[in-house]
Amino acid sequence: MSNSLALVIALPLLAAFLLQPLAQQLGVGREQRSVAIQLYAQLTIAVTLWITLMLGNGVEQQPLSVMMGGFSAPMGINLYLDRLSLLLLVATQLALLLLWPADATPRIHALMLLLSASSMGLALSGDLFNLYVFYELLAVATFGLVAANSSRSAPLISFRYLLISGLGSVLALSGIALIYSHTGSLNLADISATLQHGDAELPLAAFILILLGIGVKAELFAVNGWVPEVYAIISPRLSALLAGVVSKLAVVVIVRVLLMLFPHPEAAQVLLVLGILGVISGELAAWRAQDLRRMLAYSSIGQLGMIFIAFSLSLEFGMLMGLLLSLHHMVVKPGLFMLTAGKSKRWHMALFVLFALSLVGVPPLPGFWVKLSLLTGLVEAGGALNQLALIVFLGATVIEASYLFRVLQNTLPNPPAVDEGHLTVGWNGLVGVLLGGVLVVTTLSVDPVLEQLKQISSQAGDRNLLISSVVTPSAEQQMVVERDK
Amino acid sequence: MSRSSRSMEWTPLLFSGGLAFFLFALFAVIPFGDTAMKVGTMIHQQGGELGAANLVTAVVLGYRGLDTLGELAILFAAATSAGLVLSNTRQRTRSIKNKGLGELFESAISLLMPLLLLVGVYIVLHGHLTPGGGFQGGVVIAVALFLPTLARGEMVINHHLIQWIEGGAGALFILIGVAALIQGAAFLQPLMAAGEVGRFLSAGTLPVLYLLVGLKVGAELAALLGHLVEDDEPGVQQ
Amino acid sequence: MLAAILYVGAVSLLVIGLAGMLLSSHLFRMLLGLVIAEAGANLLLVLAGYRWESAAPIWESGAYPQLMVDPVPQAMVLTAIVIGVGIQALAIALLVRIRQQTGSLQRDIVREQLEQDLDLELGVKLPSSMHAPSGEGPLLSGTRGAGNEQ
Amino acid sequence: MEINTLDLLALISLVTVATALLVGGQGRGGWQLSLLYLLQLVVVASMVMMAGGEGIISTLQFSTVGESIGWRLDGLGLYFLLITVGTAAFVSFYMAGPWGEAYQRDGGSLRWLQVALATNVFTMLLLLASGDLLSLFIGWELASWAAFWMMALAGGIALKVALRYLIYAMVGAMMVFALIVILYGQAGSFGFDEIREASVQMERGTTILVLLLTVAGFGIKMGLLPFHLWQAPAYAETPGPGSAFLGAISSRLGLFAILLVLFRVVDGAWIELYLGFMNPQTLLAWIAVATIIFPTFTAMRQNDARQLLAWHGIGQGGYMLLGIAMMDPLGVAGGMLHIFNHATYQAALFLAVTAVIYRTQTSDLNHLGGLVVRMPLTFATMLVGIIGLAGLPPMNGFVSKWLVYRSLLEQGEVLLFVGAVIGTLGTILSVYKLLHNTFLGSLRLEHQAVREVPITMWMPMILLSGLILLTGIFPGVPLQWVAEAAASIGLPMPQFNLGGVIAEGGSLDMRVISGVLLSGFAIAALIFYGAGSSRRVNPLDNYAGGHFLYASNRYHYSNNFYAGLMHLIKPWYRGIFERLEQIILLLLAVIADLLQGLYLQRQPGRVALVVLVLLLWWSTL
Repeated sequence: MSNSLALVIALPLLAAFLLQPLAQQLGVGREQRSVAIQLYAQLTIAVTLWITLMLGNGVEQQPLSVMMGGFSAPMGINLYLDRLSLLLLVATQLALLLLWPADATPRIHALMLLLSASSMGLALSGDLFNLYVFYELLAVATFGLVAANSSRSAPLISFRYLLISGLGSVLALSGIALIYSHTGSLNLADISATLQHGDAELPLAAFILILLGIGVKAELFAVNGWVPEVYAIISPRLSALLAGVVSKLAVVVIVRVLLMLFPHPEAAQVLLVLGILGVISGELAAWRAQDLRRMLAYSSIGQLGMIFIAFSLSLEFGMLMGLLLSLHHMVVKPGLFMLTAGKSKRWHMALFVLFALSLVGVPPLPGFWVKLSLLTGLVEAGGALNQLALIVFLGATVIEASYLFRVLQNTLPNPPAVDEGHLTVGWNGLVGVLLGGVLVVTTLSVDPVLEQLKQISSQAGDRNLLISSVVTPSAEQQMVVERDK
Repeated sequence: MSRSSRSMEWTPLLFSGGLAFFLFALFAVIPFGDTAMKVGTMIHQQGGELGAANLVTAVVLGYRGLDTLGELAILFAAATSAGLVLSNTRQRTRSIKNKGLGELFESAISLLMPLLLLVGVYIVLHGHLTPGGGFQGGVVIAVALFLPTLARGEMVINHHLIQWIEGGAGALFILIGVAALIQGAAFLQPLMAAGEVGRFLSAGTLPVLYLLVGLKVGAELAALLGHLVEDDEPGVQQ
Repeated sequence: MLAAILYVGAVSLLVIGLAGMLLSSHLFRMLLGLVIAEAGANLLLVLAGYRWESAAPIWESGAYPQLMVDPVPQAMVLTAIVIGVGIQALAIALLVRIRQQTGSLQRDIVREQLEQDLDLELGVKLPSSMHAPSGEGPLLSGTRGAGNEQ
Repeated sequence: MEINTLDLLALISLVTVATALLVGGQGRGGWQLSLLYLLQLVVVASMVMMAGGEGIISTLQFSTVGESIGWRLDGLGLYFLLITVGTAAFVSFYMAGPWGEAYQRDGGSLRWLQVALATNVFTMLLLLASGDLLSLFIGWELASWAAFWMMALAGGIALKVALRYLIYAMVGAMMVFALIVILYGQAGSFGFDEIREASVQMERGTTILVLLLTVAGFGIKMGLLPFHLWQAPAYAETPGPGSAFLGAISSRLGLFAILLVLFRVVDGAWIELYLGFMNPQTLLAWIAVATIIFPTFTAMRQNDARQLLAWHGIGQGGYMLLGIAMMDPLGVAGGMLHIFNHATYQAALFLAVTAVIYRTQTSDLNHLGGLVVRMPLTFATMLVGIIGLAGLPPMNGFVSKWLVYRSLLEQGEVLLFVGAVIGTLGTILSVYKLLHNTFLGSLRLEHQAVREVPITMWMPMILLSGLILLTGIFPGVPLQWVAEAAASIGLPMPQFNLGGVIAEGGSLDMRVISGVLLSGFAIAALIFYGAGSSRRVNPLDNYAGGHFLYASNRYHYSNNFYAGLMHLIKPWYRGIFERLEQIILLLLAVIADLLQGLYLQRQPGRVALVVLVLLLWWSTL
């Protein structure tokens, strides 16, 4: 039963492999074929959603660790489903269902399916190298989706993205080599158990390498040069997906790696410094941006910087705050991106203002409660770094308000380069309204949501729980015995 | 490029030097040739659990089968993306303009091609026994398929067929994994008896998987090369 | 000694590739830099699995060798290489397309083209410089027109 | 559940918002709104009658993210609330009639203006009735954004200046945010009493920080120097009567919050703190004087009636703070009373200017004149208003300013006194410019057909004028409310009666002063009319320097008023604050462009490499 978790990754891959041959067999007219393929792809995602929900029932008490190929923990690859990955998985699947591109060629549908599979793999995988593989799959699928854009500059932008990403994977690979040499293992839980004691220098350097590698997708400072260009040309839906969901997956991977492998204060400091740099550079660049798309792109860099800052705080508190900020951003940013499509209408503006207000943190919207908890927590924690983080947060909020509301001056911009047809503009708006609805509902139920998230983050921040639920004690002992022989 | 931007080039050089220094300093700490081989030792101890004479194959297809699946997906994604990029606004001139490499090469290649195919298939099929396997063999197969295109300057690549091969091989790989699932085992768990290590017919489903990998890699690479050749028309500019 | 040579080689490959990537002004050479750097990283990965005086991890004469190198990094490198190949092929496809469009692969030329294209597509008024952006900061200008005379 | 008057008030306020949404757009139909405001006023008045003690605690209490949020209205909030609701009643009545119809004809949306007004009132209620720091901040943010909405409604230039306001307001709000989390860190709670208890042991540094954040954060909204630049343009561009509302009360919220935090939330020990060069009290007083002088003289330079008034609004805020900063009975009474007085005459003046714009389509002081013969009621309102603003008897502005001066002299603060007097001088000069250029002199040809405004517009103006005069003669009534407010934050109050204040050094009885003054006027009028030597002539029937004047060359020089004085001031006034703002923004823009440059690199990997090497270096240290 629990083994079928693998299907969450395998099914989209299967669907992607079979999509093109099947599309060729479909003899019907072009339009009907397109609809049929989209239905096929979305149905696949819906099935994975169903499987996820079915398996997610029991993880509240005990996280689920599923071994691929039936091998025991450090030897094989494991998928790890706790409340955090369940949340991410469901969010990803819902986002995919909502933001699936319409009226696309079979190839784009196939790439989207690959993107889905890799996103789910990133959310689930409990193996360092396996994470790298899914990460690369995500990257390649994204290159294709970016390059497929009809914009004239699409291939070059995709190529530049590929170079940065390639640089990142070289670094990540070296980091993995370091870790493997040091521990002889790739399983996150196993490495975690090994690294708990011992010196910090080598793991810290490996963390820096892996951080900059995976940080490319997470829009981490110094490896996020691709962000403004890419978001400038891709369709609002894809922007929403990449900025809203995929970047958060990468963040969570980083945090997992950070928490589980490198529980050193220095590692958190690296995250903090890069986060602060990201906030400052992203927000100020957004302030000076000349068009809405790139403004939102830069602003997304800034907000991810804030998320990094939040995660870098003390384990329990930082986990919760980072999670809160991430989820908030996950709702608001796609909403904003969706509104960049189509001609601006009065209700577009109203919705834009709603999202912007929440992002700035105006009570009683959820953004306010997030900021309030974060800031009170920072003050309670004390310390120079936390005070710096507090100042950065407050300053960034002012700049955010400045550029977000500047948009009202010019009203919303011209239609984007990709014209998604008459029907789908309505759909984009609908998604915007839906996200706005989520925001309003959350406003009305702040407390229960917060309670849930507290439990999720406390489970996700528990290293011992991870180790005990992945590496069974018996296997560990058995191994020690055998090694002694 | 202006003079001033030239003069800025020392920064990357300087920092590359720094990076080299730090990386070397880091790796110098690691005891070379005596690293902590934890998982490797465990696999060694498990011995012929999977029945593959080549333990690397056991790792690639067994212990780390999901990686291999992901890697097939990456190749697939790359081929799909490349097709997307190159077919995007291409003028529909599928014929290739170059005149071929001449009689000598054509004859040589028509001799070479079956041999190459044979070698490729051999490498793929003996992946569980000897160094080599699906990837390596797949590349050889792709080259074999691609050489005539280069030599004769005409299309022999049937994209329709290749799509079926790449899609079908990948799908079968997953389906074998799912078959294990249906039997109540884990996803991608090797099926069938391991058999006697070292025999051609051993290691359960691993050779089958490797065959599929070989087919898929061969098809993907052939498709990629095909796309590139078809589109290599310098004259086409907007 | 051998360790030093091997590590120096691998690290050098990696860094030479990166430096080449950053220094060259031709897109194809930038890609080549990436390829070289990847080779370096792969080499580092393989070296992580090397054991002194060991054999290949292959069944020979009825048993696996007593001392054998780590098969896991080898499998990982296999995967990494194939991933690299896929990415490189895609990159070349992109380069072909870029060349078709702009007629050049010189970094600075295509970059300028890119900036112009983007500004055009996103409706940024073209002769605008960074010092007089169209989306001017609300604080930076316009307040004088409101009769706030000095 | 029992509903008390505070809940009732909130409910009516919400109903007003909803009603504005429904019927706000219909010109005359909007009178229902005025009724609702009147109803609110009645409730507030009844609360004022029964005020005292702990205040009224709302039955509505939340508990979110582990913190409880509650509302409580005491004397201080009630005083401000009375002014808010009263002004809103006048303003909405003014808007609902022909003015609203004209506004809609010009493409404005009366409905949204009414909704914005009602929302402003509601959010201010939330702020004024805040029962803890959390509800204070929530109310503060909401009120700030509601004000932004009202300012930005007109679009165009109004939106531009509103965005400028927004940035200032956000800077302020973030300082306030920092303030409340710091206080929370001290007490572990947002409750006023808990924080007051904890603040007794606050360290010196923390106390200074809290003071700084309070004065700067809330002071931005109040337009304290040097954060005043946003206010005048923003208020001046707010559509029509909206500017009257904002000008009368919105920026006073800053003062409310400063009072609340410094005297109610934080322990009073900060008064004795020595900052190295002066104590906080003196510093506040000097900031207040600077806030009086600079904006007042800027007001004098304005050629737009609304800008002129709006700049004065900033300057008058200085008097309020100055009085309160003295912290003696007379000063507190004067400063607090000035809030009410200022609201009345500022609203009257803005309404009068709006009336002029309604008829002439302009508020440019260089293109008006002689309207007194066409719009006598508006003229009367403005006359009463400027007398109040200038602080001359018998209008209410005199009382409050007298109290402040009196307090300054008693405390021996001669320099502050001189500063305040300079400010008053500038006020008198500039309000005369306003009156003269609008109503006196010869009527312009294009304004020959102008008529008095309709009754829905002049009635609120005349009522306000009456209020200004009445509270000028009988300041005891508002002083009663001030006393309640001062008592609720523990500030001292002098003895007072209906006619004024009873103080040791000399009492003030406005009944006597007004009596003397009015009898003087009566005697002058008797002489004027009784002598019967006056003759009515056409304003054009005139000559100068031997030349007869025609309609084309006017004997009314309004252009470039006070040119000589301006020439004198000019070397002293170079717009340093404007420059400062520009410099800061330019610096920020340069930094921003540099940082954006990181993302626009031809080879983006460079940044990554540099950061990587630096991090590796740091990690191996």
